[in-house]
Amino acid sequence: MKLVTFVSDYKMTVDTLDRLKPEKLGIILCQNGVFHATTKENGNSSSLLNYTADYYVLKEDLESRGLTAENVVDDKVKVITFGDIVDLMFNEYDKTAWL
Amino acid sequence: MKLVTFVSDYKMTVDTLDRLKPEKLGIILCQNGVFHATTKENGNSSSLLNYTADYYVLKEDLESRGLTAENVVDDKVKVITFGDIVDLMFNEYDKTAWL
Amino acid sequence: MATTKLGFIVQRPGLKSENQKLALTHAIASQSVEIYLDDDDEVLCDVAFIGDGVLNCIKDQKTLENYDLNSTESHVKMGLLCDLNIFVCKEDLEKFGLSESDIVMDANEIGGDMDVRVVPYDEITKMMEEMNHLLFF
Amino acid sequence: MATTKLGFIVQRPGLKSENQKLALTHAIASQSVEIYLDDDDEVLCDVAFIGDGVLNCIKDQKTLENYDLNSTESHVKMGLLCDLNIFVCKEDLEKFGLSESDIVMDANEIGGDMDVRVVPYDEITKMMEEMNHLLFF
Amino acid sequence: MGKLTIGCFASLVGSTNLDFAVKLSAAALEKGHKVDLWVSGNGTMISIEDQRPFKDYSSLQKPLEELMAKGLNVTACEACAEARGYHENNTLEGVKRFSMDWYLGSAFDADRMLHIGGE
Amino acid sequence: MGKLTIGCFASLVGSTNLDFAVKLSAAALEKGHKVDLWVSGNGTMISIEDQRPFKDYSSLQKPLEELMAKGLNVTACEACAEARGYHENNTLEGVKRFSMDWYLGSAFDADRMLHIGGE
Repeated sequence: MKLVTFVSDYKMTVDTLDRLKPEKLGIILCQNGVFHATTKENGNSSSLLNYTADYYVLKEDLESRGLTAENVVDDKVKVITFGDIVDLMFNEYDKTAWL
Repeated sequence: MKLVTFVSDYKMTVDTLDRLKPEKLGIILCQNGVFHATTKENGNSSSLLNYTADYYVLKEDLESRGLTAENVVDDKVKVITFGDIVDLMFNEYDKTAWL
Repeated sequence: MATTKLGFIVQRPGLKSENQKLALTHAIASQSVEIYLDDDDEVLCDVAFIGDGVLNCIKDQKTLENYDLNSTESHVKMGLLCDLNIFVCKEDLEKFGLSESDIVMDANEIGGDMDVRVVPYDEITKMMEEMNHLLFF
Repeated sequence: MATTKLGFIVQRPGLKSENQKLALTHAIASQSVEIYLDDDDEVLCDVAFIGDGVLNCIKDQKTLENYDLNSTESHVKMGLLCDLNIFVCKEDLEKFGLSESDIVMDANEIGGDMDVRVVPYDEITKMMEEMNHLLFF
Repeated sequence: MGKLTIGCFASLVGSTNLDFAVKLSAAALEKGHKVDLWVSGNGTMISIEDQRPFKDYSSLQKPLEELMAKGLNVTACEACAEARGYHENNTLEGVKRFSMDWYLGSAFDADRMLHIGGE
Repeated sequence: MGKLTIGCFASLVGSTNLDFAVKLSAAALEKGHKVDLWVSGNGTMISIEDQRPFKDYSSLQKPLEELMAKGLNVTACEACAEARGYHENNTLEGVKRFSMDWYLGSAFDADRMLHIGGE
């Protein structure tokens, strides 16, 4: 399956992402999940960026927290809008998971 | 200060307990926090039981999850009722923290 | 005749939020969905407990006695009575030192024929692959 | 004359829940609490951001533009305008690689005299000791 | 164009989960998709009329009304609503109330589904 | 005997946070303490009348009415309630509505306070 997952928390309470094995994995960082894209702790990027996946971060949720594309610490994370999410869901993936 | 803290989650999203340094610390495990008292992962007790503190677990919340005093893995955790919580708050501690 | 399959994945312990119980009540609602469908069309719901979610399955839950609330256990039994496939991840149960004797396994006393199926995570992955849509709780 | 001191400790990032913002609106309500008190009695509220809670203080929050919601930043400024003590944990800011230039530090543009105080965690501990009651968010 | 079914079980007015669901609905409608929005649990909060808009709380009544005018299909779980004291007579105009099977029925012919649970 | 002020900001009808607050109130009243219960945010859900009791959802209207008869003082945050469409005319009898300063006023002479936030 082609699965796009939504990560909306900074501190995760589930380890489901470690165990999902789709043929194609997308990770959309939204709400407080955007901090995974922007925030290092003691100099280290979030371990959430270590999966083999296509990464996206929601522009509106970055901005609402005082952050912008410039704060994104890893080039592989693409800044997207709600409209882009719709296109990703319909064109690139067949299932979704809000974790 | 004499601080009694309430832990109501199994997976914690804050590390505040590591940093509180009251002269007397109580930890009341309630709601899903009761699993810290009863549940080992890969044979290991919850690290939440490692603080220097007086430990309590709420009877009603154990029972609601199919657990009893017999499932409590460490003798230092005392099974208590809501009435006991009131007495602890008024007689043994002066401040509270719901984490 | 068309069938849509929905996979309900419960990954958190319950009661603190009502979501875990709503997973079961929504899955059970597949029994009455035909009013919205054409003849012979159907929606099938599988339920899987993984991670900390398996803690929802511990038996003898006294939720009614303590909180005047139906237990998650009673909903699992209702799901079995409605012939839902209910999976519990074997590795996660083992991680917690739990066995089949600790969890709700059947709904015999209310006339259910199905049993809870304790399966390796790989089988849950397979279930997820087969579903049309996934709902994580 | 009696004074009761309340310590508001914000330990989680905001917006997902409204609790972090409610911490500030409740602390600010100390400005009007006298209607419930005798003359000269008062309630003083200190606010501290610790752990992931310091992320609430990043400046230039465009919450109004994106969600039609007042930002937490605007509430911090309102707190300063009301002369609340607002502390941000220095070690936690440093852990996130943030400095005073990244966070809201004053409310000059709305006429506030107070500044946010970036302090070592020990000072926040001292504040907690001095309070009559603590409220964790 | 496809059909998207969104279920929002999340709880907090003032959280951005319901906002997220509403904004995603708007974006999908804009692109010509059909959108069903199911609200269950505390998500049913957006189903009642006469919510007073303050900038300190997510205020979704107005955007919801605008999106319903553009074809958004909003249904609230009837039991979840009743348990909270939300009744037929104070339901926002245009919002439907059905039992949980409605959500499954909507999923039946949905091309994509996003279930926002997660608490 | 002392005074206990409980604030419950937590969200979910169906969660046990509100249940916890109500049960702790009951236990404290039983022991002769005075208890103020402040509900803010989604906690204001318990302030509206005519909640239908189902065993699948926390149903706190009846226990709350019984405890108010025994002296429990329940106040809901007015702004939080209004934002959700809960108005004076459908407030449960006996529940008061004030602005947030009421909570601080209650804390002023409380011997103990338990603030249930945590989300």
